[in-house]
Amino acid sequence: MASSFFPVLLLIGFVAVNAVAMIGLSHLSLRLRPTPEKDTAYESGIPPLGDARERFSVKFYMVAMLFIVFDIETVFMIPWGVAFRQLSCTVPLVSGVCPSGHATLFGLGEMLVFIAILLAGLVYVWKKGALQWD
Amino acid sequence: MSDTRTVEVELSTTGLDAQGRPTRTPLRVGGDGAQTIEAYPALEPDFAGEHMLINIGPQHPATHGVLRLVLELDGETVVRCIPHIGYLHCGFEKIGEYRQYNQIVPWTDREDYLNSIGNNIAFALGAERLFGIEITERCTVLRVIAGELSRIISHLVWLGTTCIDIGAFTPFLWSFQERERVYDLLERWVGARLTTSATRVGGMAADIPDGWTAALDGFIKTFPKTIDQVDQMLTRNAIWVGRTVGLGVMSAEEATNYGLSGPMLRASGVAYDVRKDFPYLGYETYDFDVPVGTHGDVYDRYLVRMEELRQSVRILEQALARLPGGPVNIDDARVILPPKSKATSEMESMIHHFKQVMEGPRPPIGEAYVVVESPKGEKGYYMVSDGSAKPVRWRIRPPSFVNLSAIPKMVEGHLLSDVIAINASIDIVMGEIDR
Amino acid sequence: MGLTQVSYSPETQESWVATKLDFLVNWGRANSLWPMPFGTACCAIEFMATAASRFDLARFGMERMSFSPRQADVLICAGRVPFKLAPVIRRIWQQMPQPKWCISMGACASSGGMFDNYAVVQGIDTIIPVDVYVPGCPPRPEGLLYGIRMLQQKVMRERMSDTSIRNEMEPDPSSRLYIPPPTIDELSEPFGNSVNQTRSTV
Amino acid sequence: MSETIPTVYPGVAAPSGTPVTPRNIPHRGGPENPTASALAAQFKAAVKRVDVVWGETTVLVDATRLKDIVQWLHDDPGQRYDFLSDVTAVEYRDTGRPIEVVWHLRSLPYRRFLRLKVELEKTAPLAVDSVWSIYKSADWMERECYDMFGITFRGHPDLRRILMWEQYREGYPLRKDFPLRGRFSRAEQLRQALAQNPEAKYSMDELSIVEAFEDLPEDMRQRLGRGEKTGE
Repeated sequence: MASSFFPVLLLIGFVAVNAVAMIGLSHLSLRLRPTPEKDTAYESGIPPLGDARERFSVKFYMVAMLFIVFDIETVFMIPWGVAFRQLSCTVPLVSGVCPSGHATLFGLGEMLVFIAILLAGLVYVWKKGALQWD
Repeated sequence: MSDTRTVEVELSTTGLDAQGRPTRTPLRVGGDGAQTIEAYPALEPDFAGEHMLINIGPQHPATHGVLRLVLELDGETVVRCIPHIGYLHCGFEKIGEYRQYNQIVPWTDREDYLNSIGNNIAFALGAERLFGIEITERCTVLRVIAGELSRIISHLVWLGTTCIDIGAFTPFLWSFQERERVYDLLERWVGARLTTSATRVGGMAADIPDGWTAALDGFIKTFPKTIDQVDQMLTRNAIWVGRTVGLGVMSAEEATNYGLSGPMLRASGVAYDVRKDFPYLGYETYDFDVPVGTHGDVYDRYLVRMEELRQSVRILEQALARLPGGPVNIDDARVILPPKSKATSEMESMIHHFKQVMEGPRPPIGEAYVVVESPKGEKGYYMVSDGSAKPVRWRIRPPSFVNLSAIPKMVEGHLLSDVIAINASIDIVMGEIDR
Repeated sequence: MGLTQVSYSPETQESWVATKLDFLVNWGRANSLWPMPFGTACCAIEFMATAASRFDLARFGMERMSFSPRQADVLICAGRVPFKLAPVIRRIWQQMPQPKWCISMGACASSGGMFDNYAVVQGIDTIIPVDVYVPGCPPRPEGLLYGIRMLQQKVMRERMSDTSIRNEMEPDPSSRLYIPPPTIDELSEPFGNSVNQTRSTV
Repeated sequence: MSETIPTVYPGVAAPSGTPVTPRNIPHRGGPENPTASALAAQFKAAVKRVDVVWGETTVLVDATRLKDIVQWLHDDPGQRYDFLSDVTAVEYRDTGRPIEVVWHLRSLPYRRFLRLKVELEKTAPLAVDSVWSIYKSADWMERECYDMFGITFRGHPDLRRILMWEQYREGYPLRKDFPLRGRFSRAEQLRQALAQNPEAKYSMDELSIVEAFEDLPEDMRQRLGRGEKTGE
């Protein structure tokens, strides 16, 4: 069981090294030549006016929150999908396949409950008018 | 009940800042002076965000040239649009007063560089009206052919760039491939792809080479297939319809009052086409119809322009069928260069040749304003002459300049991404707008 | 090290490793120049025709048009530049990170062309340093491709050790111009037939 | 404003018969546009001269009555000139002759074209009534006429330069006394173009939108305080 973690560690190591190398190398070989105009924001060739840190209306924030909620929902579906066969099989799998006669719908039912809960959340949000854009 | 109320308040500051605007100071009740303050609207929670000012500036992929739109945005909807133009103002009209008539022809190419040969024809018609001369039959039909070819390539650039703005890249390659075939035709006729300078006062720069009509016939046969492909791809495309229907609507009265012309006016329901209402070059003898939209939104403008492409092909077929023989230039030596063979052999032609080249033709005193249906709208040159070889005033009536002046009205209230679609639908050319 | 002369002469006494490294870097840069099409007028249409499928610009690695100066390598000024646009093109040039080059496409960008009047800058080299001038009005797509090839050869000959070519130019604070005014006047002098075409009556 | 006119279909009210390409038009004295006689009847003294040059009817009118004439032409059911094609000005080479301001009007239903002219003496300040309240298309055209000739249009909502930048010092380019290459040397023109202060890129109401007074440097705020116009 422990040996199966080696590829994951390898992957994490490679990603870390890659990230550090890219930023580090470009930082080493780069030679900054700042000028006043180069540091100002690019706005199609015209000096910008007013700053971009304005107060946005709240509807943008609400949509972002709703997106995160329903995005995580799909993230949870992935491990469920991987283990779906084991879940819906009362006896341990035989070479990856559930022996006939033992398959139940437990896995599916479990996920439907999960989705139903989030669906209730969606209906609530819908009726509350958070999705109402203008 | 008026919403102002009197509250005894002791203010630490004068309440107005240097610019004379109320400063938001904390209200502390009590003290002597009674001060009247309007009830701040901010008493209930204020969710509206502040407005943001962004520049869709001179250097921007979607402004089709160096137009600058300053947009006041509330979130994503455009509250106000302030266009700034003049970034490509090159003093065309001033130079026109320092050039002879045949020297102005190259200027007309560079002004609306998508419809260059169409502008040459508009200028030639205006100048011939000013000189009071009639052109030959063959030259009339050749100019009709050139005008319609110019309308096709101008609409193709509009099609390509609008599709890129709204997200479809392939029609750009298709339309530019068709443009290259028209470029080949123009290059064989006039020698230049884009800046054609094809007309002279009283005729054309050159007659069409032999085999040119066959090449044009080939183009006429195969071009409708491309239009059908683009039509099949876009007209009932959910994204395209979703992005263009109901945008920048202009009703018929508004469109006429704002002076829109061409596909912009016809998309709003006004069937004004210069070729039908103030005909020139014998357009009344050609059988073609004028597409008219109903809602005046971006989708209708798209449909009107696509239909105009097909009508232009129809006119080209009829013009090609009736192309008469005979000379292209009139033989009035006062105005146009005599043919080279005569100029080198006869003394009198040589004198005319010399006089034309050195001094240029001289119109009688007067003024003329001939209007042509350019792909952008009603294009005309208003020329005033005081008898000398250089015009007193060479005024260009720019259709996109007037069409663009309606953009604040069309854009306000829409989203930021719609601004790009509406701006593309006006089919602006900055060279013509800023002159 | 004798690097004071122009860095493009290949026979500088550099070590084998340096020249090979230069070759590698220049080869990478030359064949993936990201153009910033500063298209103003007719040359922009010819530039679009060059980028379209017949005269494919992608064959030279310049397919990726970057409309923001932050990712651009080459500023291709396609079209005439009026005085009202001069501060815009200068600001965009300054906002491009080094290494950067400039192609002045067309007669109007290179020398003001036929617009010898009150409104047009007589050549963008009075505003920004230009590497390659492409003549023509508008230049044929082949002409522009030849200009791009010339720029690529210029990039191939550069030496990384000579950093003078990568320094940012500072406009002189009193007149905000890069080039002293007498030089600008001399550069913008009318020439040829343009001299006697300033009479309004004849 | 006039009452809203129903959808305009060209030629609906025009005399029958499709229009044809005009051929061999006389230099002067061609067929006159019936509007000219109607104008003469309606505004007797205001219409100074009517002539037909190359087939186009040109009516020279008195500057003071111009606005009512254009309003009448726009509203009168018999005329219905609902399309303003162009507003421009013409300055002749002999300095004595006055500057002419020209309106090109078009009646879509009656398929008619009319050119109105007004003469402005160069000695008096060049000003004429704006027709923006009647035709919205006149907005930019009048701004361009002001930018190029210096003719102020009374009643125009926002008369600023439209083609040149706001602080353009050299004057009005299309005037005959303006040299072709401009008054200053090339280096001076370039220096002035590059030396514009940042706020010159924004009009006054854009600055007020963003309440950008605070982050403008001190010297710019004095310039704005002194009423120097900004914006292009």
